[in-house]
Amino acid sequence: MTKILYFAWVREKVGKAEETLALPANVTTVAELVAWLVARGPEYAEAFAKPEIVRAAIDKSHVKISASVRGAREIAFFPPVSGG
Amino acid sequence: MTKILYFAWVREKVGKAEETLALPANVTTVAELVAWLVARGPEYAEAFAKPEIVRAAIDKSHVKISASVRGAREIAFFPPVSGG
Amino acid sequence: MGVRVQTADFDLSREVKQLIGGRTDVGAIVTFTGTVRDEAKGQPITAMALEHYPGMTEAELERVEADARQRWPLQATLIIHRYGELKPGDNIVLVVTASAHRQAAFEAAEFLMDYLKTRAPFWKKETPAEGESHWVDARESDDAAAERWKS
Amino acid sequence: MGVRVQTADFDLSREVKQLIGGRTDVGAIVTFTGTVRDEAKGQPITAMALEHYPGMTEAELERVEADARQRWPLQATLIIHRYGELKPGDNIVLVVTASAHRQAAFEAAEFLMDYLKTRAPFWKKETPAEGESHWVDARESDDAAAERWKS
Repeated sequence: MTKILYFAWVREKVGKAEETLALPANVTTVAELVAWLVARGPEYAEAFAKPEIVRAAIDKSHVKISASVRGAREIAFFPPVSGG
Repeated sequence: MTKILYFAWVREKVGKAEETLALPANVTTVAELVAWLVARGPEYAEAFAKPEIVRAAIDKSHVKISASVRGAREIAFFPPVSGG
Repeated sequence: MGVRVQTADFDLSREVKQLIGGRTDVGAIVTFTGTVRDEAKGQPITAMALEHYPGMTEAELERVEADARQRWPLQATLIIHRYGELKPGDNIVLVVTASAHRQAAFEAAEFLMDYLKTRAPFWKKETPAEGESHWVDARESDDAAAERWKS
Repeated sequence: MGVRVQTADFDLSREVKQLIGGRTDVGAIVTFTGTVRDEAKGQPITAMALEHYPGMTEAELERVEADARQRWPLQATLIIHRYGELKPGDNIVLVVTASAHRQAAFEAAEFLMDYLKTRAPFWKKETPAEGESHWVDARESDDAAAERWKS
């Protein structure tokens, strides 16, 4: 089981802050995880409508969309950061 | 009459913080003023032994050694500044 | 050294004193305070909310701080970032750097700000005087500012 | 806006609050504090005295401040410089800059420090732990720092 977190407008569009999912074996990268989520429902499709502007982190470190999700305990999706 | 001020080690070598002098007519620049002061006594000669490292100000603005002293009310001599 | 993520405000003097009070080897202390402005893109703003990713925020700020301490001879550093509801004029972020010499302190403070703006997982939502609250887009100028340290 | 030359110490928070407290158009506040270090060129220092040229000091600091305000869009600036007898750890100088954006505030604070170091008529005399008090030579690196703004 993998914990998936959503922040800011990604959270608002998905409609939840987090969920725990069993990722299928053919989901090996962040990009594949996004595609799998998009197929789950229109709220995900809307959140990832422009996947190039959604950022990801695995276990609290920034990763690229090509990163492997193997062994990940926590995967987060969020817009480009705007703090400071 | 012109007020002459000395600061830091220039003051210590000259032995006074200020004096008011009547500058002779042939003293027209800061460089000529330095030469004239040096001729006044060994304490001035020591203070201006390395004239290239002494800085000058006329009426509270930095000036070059070639600056005119005509009309100056207050002329100051001091080492390169070291504040901040 | 230190990173704090909190809803509470901070006091500049108190933080600087706690960080380096009593030390006599420090020559230069730079602080940067970021505050909420009352307008954005020409529109009046009445409030701002900052969301963040607890745990990752602290980890990223600590990484940013460690990067700075590798690049410059720093005697002390501090990063405080607030989250939650804020009003115009409120403090958002504090960065403090201390070094024997001023250039290191200045450069490290700029670096910390540039990097935390592009790496720390915070998201701003602005409430304009008229119309609906909206999420603030990341600024391209912030990416450019962080890029300049990569040479 | 403001320039003060004084023997008294200053408090960072109080000065920043007096300068921009209540304003909501400021986004970035940079402070630089210079302090007396306990060593110089490897020798322990027990005290420092700062002499200055009353009247010219204020005039030069005001000129430096006016230069900065012409170069950057600053909402507020403050320079406080102490003189007289100081001990290691004591504050010497405070520069505060406020702007809508952080880069202007950072650059202006660096500029103010670089310029006041080469133009403001202050002279430091250090008292080492052993040996006689001596005047501190101007640093060539300070001249170089000021030169970089002339492009």
